[in-house]
Amino acid sequence: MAEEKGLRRAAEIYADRFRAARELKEKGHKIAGYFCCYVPVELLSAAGFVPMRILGDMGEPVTVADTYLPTMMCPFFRSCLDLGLKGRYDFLDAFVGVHACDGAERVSAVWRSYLQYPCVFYLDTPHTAHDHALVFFQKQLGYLQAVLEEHTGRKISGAAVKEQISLYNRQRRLVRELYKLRQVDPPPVSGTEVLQVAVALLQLPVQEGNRLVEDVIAEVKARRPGPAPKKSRLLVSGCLIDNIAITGLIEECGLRVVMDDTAIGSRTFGHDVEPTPDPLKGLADRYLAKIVCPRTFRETGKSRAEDLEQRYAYLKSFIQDWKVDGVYLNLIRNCDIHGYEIPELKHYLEGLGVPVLAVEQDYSTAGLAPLRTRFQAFAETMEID
Amino acid sequence: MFFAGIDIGSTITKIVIREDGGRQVALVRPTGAGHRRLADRVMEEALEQAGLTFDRIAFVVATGYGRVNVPFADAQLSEITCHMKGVNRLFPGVRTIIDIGGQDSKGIKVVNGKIGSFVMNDKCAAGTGRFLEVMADSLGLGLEETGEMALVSRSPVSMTRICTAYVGQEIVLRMSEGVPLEDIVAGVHQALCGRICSMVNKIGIEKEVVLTGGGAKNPGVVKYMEKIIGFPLLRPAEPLLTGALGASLAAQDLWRKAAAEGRAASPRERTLAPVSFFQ
Amino acid sequence: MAVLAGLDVGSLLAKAVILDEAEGILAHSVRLVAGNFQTAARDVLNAALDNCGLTAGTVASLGTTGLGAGFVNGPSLRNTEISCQARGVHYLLPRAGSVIEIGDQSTRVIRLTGQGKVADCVISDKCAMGSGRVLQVIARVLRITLEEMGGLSQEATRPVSFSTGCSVFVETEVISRIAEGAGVADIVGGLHRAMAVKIGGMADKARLEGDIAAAGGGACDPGLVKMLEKVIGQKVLVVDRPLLTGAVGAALMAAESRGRG
Amino acid sequence: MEEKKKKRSSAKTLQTAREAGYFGKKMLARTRSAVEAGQPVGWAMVEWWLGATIAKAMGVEMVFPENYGAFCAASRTAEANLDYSESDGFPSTLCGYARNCLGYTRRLKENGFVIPADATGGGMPKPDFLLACGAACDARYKWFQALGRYLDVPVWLLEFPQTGSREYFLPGNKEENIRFMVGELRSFVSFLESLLGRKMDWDALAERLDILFKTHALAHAVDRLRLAVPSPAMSTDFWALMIPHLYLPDDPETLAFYGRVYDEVKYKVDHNIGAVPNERYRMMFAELPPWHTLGFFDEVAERHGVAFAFESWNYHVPPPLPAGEKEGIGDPLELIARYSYHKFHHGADAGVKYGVDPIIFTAPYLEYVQDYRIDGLMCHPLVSCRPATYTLMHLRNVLLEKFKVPSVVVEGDIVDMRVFNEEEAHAKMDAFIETMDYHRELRRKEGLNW
Ligand SMILES: Nc1ncnc2c1ncn2[C@@H]1O[C@H](COP(=O)(O)OP(=O)(O)O)[C@@H](O)[C@H]1O
Ligand SMILES: Nc1ncnc2c1ncn2[C@@H]1O[C@H](COP(=O)(O)OP(=O)(O)O)[C@@H](O)[C@H]1O
Ligand code: SF4
Ligand code: SF4
Ligand code: SF4
Repeated sequence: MAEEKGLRRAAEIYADRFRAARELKEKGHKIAGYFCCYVPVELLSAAGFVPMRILGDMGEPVTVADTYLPTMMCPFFRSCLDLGLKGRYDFLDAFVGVHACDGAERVSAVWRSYLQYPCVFYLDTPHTAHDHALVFFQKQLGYLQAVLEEHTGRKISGAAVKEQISLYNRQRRLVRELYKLRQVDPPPVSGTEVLQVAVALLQLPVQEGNRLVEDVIAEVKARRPGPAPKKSRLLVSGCLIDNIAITGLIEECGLRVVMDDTAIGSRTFGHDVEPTPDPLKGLADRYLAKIVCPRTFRETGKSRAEDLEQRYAYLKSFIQDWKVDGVYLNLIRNCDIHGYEIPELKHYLEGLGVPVLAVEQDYSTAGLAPLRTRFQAFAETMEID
Repeated sequence: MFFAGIDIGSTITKIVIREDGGRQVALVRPTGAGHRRLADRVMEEALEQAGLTFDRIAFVVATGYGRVNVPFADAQLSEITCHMKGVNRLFPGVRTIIDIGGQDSKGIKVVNGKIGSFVMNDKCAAGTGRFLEVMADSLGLGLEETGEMALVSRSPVSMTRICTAYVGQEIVLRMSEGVPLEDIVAGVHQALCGRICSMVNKIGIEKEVVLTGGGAKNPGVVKYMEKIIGFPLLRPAEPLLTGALGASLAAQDLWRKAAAEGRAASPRERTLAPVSFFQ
Repeated sequence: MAVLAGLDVGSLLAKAVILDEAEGILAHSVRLVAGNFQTAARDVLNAALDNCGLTAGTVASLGTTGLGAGFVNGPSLRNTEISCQARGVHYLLPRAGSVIEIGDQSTRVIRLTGQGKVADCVISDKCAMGSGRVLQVIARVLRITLEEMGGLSQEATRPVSFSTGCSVFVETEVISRIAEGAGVADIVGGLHRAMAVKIGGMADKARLEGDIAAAGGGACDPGLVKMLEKVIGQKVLVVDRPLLTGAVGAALMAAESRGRG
Repeated sequence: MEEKKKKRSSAKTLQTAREAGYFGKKMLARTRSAVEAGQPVGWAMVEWWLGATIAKAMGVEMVFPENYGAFCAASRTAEANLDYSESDGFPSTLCGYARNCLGYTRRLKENGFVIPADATGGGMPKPDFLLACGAACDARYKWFQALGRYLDVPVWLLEFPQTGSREYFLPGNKEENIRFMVGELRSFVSFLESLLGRKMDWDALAERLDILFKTHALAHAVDRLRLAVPSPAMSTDFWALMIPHLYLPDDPETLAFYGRVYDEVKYKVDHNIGAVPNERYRMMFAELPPWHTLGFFDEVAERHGVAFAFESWNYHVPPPLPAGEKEGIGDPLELIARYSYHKFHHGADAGVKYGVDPIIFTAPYLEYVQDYRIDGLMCHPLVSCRPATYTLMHLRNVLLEKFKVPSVVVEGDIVDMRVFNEEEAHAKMDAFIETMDYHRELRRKEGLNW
């Protein structure tokens, strides 16, 4: 088999994000850390930063953050702050907090009360995509731009933002192409591999990232998988998954992750930014209105049925196009945003004739062992006799 | 043709060896620290009882907590599937299965002989058989005694959501306050059943309901379970065995399928090896 | 001679001391509560008195503390465990600036004032994993005594890590690890480390200062204490007779308020 | 466990506080009679006086399920609702008020939308719409969205900006925020107009706003009276008095009532009458109380001479709008927007001064501790309400570091009384008294003047 350079590179970056980031710094890059998929990386990039999504580490017990955050909050953000307080993100040149969910908002505030960086901004993000909200969000992006400009002492031109938009649009299209390759059965690339690529992209300079995905696509296309046993095809939806321990466990239990509806995945790479005369407008629309995450309220419409369609119809096409046999609803404990969705989402998906497994997990690799039985039983439930 | 199911539970190891349409041998042994690596011995013991040698067994399915590393098994299946198959064989009308094991408890919804949906608790010991064991331990009594004791109480104390680690302390406090022992014991049973019921409620509790697992052997559990659910429950003659029985039934199905596809292993290729380690 | 008496009726053990403020501990006694606070309290106090040959009549004041303190018969002055621990440790080890008290049900981390009062305090949350209870559970599974545990953990070469935070399930996990072939020393070492990390987090929260003293039943376990030192990065002194600090504090506090009243 | 925790309602120290329970019942009763009279009814989140007054000006009766949650908790009837929502698949980690409401609504639906006979306080009738809010807490809109499972009625989300302390001072940003809020309010008015098929009654709105501001002015004046030493009122008083100013501030009866509250507190201050005999310590409480065990605070007061002098930023009215912001504003919607925004951001100065975020739930306390001469903070982390809990540890650190004010942490919940361990809480309080003594010394040494 030909050497799979791109996939290997992605796996390496995934395995040690911090080393990869430090290498970038040694090459003279400045790095801007940010939370969640609601921060327009185009702006950070146009200001000359490499955007790096701040993630936690499921493999490391939270010790330091206990003094700053209560135990009953989202363990993902507890882990993020824990790493921050332990100095893992000390190399950041800028920090952009965001109001994605309560967890993101409060941790943004606590983060900057204790950790100082040369450039800091908190991006308030409305919960609705009403017209006024879009205008407001666009203005907030303007403030982000101004704060970045003030820090670098350099104006960011509209043209520069537009250039970044087209580079990132290209990245998003490439990732979608990679996703499409999984529509065939068996898929030539595993959920674990795709996750490694996605995580790597969340901290690479955009052009480097684009080259990486191109390599990966070529490598995956070159694969000639032989006949493989039939396995059920899974859509993963809900809270973010940033660790291959989860995809690995799922795939070990006889399931294939073929599609996702999560923050490090289709929510990040799902939609393009439309070209608009003021690029901030296109950005505001894409980030606030187009990303479908339950943290943004959708108008309820005239009836419950209509409400459910507006909130979940996109999953229907995921299920059809990726020939999904079952859905895994991934819930990180204490996540309100996704927790309130579970009964309705389950009801909706089961209405489409797709079985659903909803599991609450603690964002800890050590705590995954008990999930094995659930995944295995779920696989057996769907087994095609 | 003989088929075997081995259910290595957290607390108890169970084996069923069945002949297609014929006789059946079952064995129940504690899983305890020393026995873990001795699943092969337990199997040997069962074979001896059945008067068989290992090469007579066409297919072995392992299930339960320790299923992952039973080298002599031909396949492994989750307890959920196995319990469902086992119970469904014994009670074809079953709609809901409640299984109370030593380290986890589950609810399974059965739809046309298949798993409709399931729920499981393995996070907190307070919803499992451990809860009762810890209680019995701290009283210096056996599970049989406490189970019977729970039956005579007229006013069980309420202690709904209490952690297993603290149940001992709670009991001492209550006893020092002068609460009759049987009311405390009954309260613990009631608390356990309440927890399990509200979990199983998530998939809906519909008639017929079958109670399995070690918990089903406890009359106190049965009483309070029925009280909370509001109608009588069915119980297999030996509730511990449904998982192993289901595994042996699955063994037969899987063997047939493999045979039909021409890839059934010849029994001679398999040996009875010690269990290596557990996840 | 009038002496002070202190009773700490814990969830597992009842402890009694007879104290002369100038001379220190005259006698003590410890016994299992074994399901009845009343009798345990009575017996342990009588035993302590017997040990120094005194009668109940010589006791000027009786101070009580602990979960079962409410069940002590006769006139006594009850104070809460935290304050008693603080006083007791201050009396027995005056240079301690902070206390880590590892009891059967919970662990308390206390920063002391110069007078042995409570400057700050953090108590472990409801799960039993950070308390002495888990030591006992595991000792039973491993068929070793609590006394043996301390030495064993220092022999650990590859301490195991546990996936569960629940003290009840740690037990079954230990069983699995034995089956996997992990050595007893590595299991004990892993357990001590897990506990020490938990307690270390509490120490951070309470911003411990000065010399740190360990008390309570868990302090009887030198392996745990060593591991704590490693995690906290500072020497941890063990109070002489760590089980008795609560009872000593109770005796002193009762005398204090008698003096005041 | 529960049996021991007998229900003990707290002994409020103000006569008016003892009477305040009337308003909660009035609110519930009014919605029920509105339904009978064929008038529209809405359920609203606490949205800090943004939308409910607007809806009421259009003839809608509003009721607050959050308040209903506290009501059920205080009367210890929430458990059944909690279980009922969990059995429908809602995680048990969600907000206790939400689970209470989801369980209640499921029962309501299963009863053909006839209020079950045993419903606490007579129950909440089926609404015609739901008014959600984006402020401070995700549950405030996710919960109402989730109610769609049982209620086929529209949900409107009133969005609320939450600005960072430094961003607050970016040139023009505050006005952007206000503009956005006004826009949101205008859309809400259109939503109501098309839902109800009637026009907004602007005069009625102006009238209601007038009463609201007057009520709030009195409520704030009462807060300031509480600066007095000894403290004339306690947190338990406040939790009762909160209901009228939070839920019915635009009701003439509330205004009259608050006049009496003011007089009563003023009298006590003038005559040096403390709520706690022999006040020795002044404590502050954050954030939401254990509604089911409020009596705990009386015991603490009694045992140690602790006055809970002030509490929870969340449910207090803000300081009055600076005159410059109020004058010349003709649009009532803008007035509302400015006022609510002010509620959420009046801590911005303190936030920047001390370099502490967030402005909500943290910065305001930096001023309270000084103003109210606070010796110690009682943090009450809740198992089921994250928003009121997220920043408590942070607050604890900040108060200790900046003002040498220590905190005692007592875990509990707003509805789930099984979490609250009263004995342990008392044990902690006993030790905490020594801690407060010690820090008093420290403050003296550092020249902090209380
Ligand atoms: N005769 C009995 N009476 C009461 N409880 C019993 C009895 N036999 C077993 N149990 C309980 O059943 C549990 C074990 O059940 P089992 O279904 O075998 O679990 P696992 O599969 O996890 O080992 C233990 O908690 C044990 O205490
Ligand atoms: N010699 C010992 N070595 C190690 N641990 C001990 C020893 N003696 C007691 N312990 C531990 O200390 C705990 C009892 O401590 P104690 O302070 O008496 O608690 P309590 O006051 O709650 O009864 C037990 O959980 C036990 O595990
Ligand atoms: S999972 Fe939910 S609560 Fe947690 S960080 Fe993501 S959006 Fe926020
Ligand atoms: S609460 Fe108790 S039983 Fe539950 S997980 Fe924790 S230690 Fe285990
Ligand atoms: S603030 Fe807390 S109690 Fe109120 S709705 Fe939000 S989660 Fe519930």
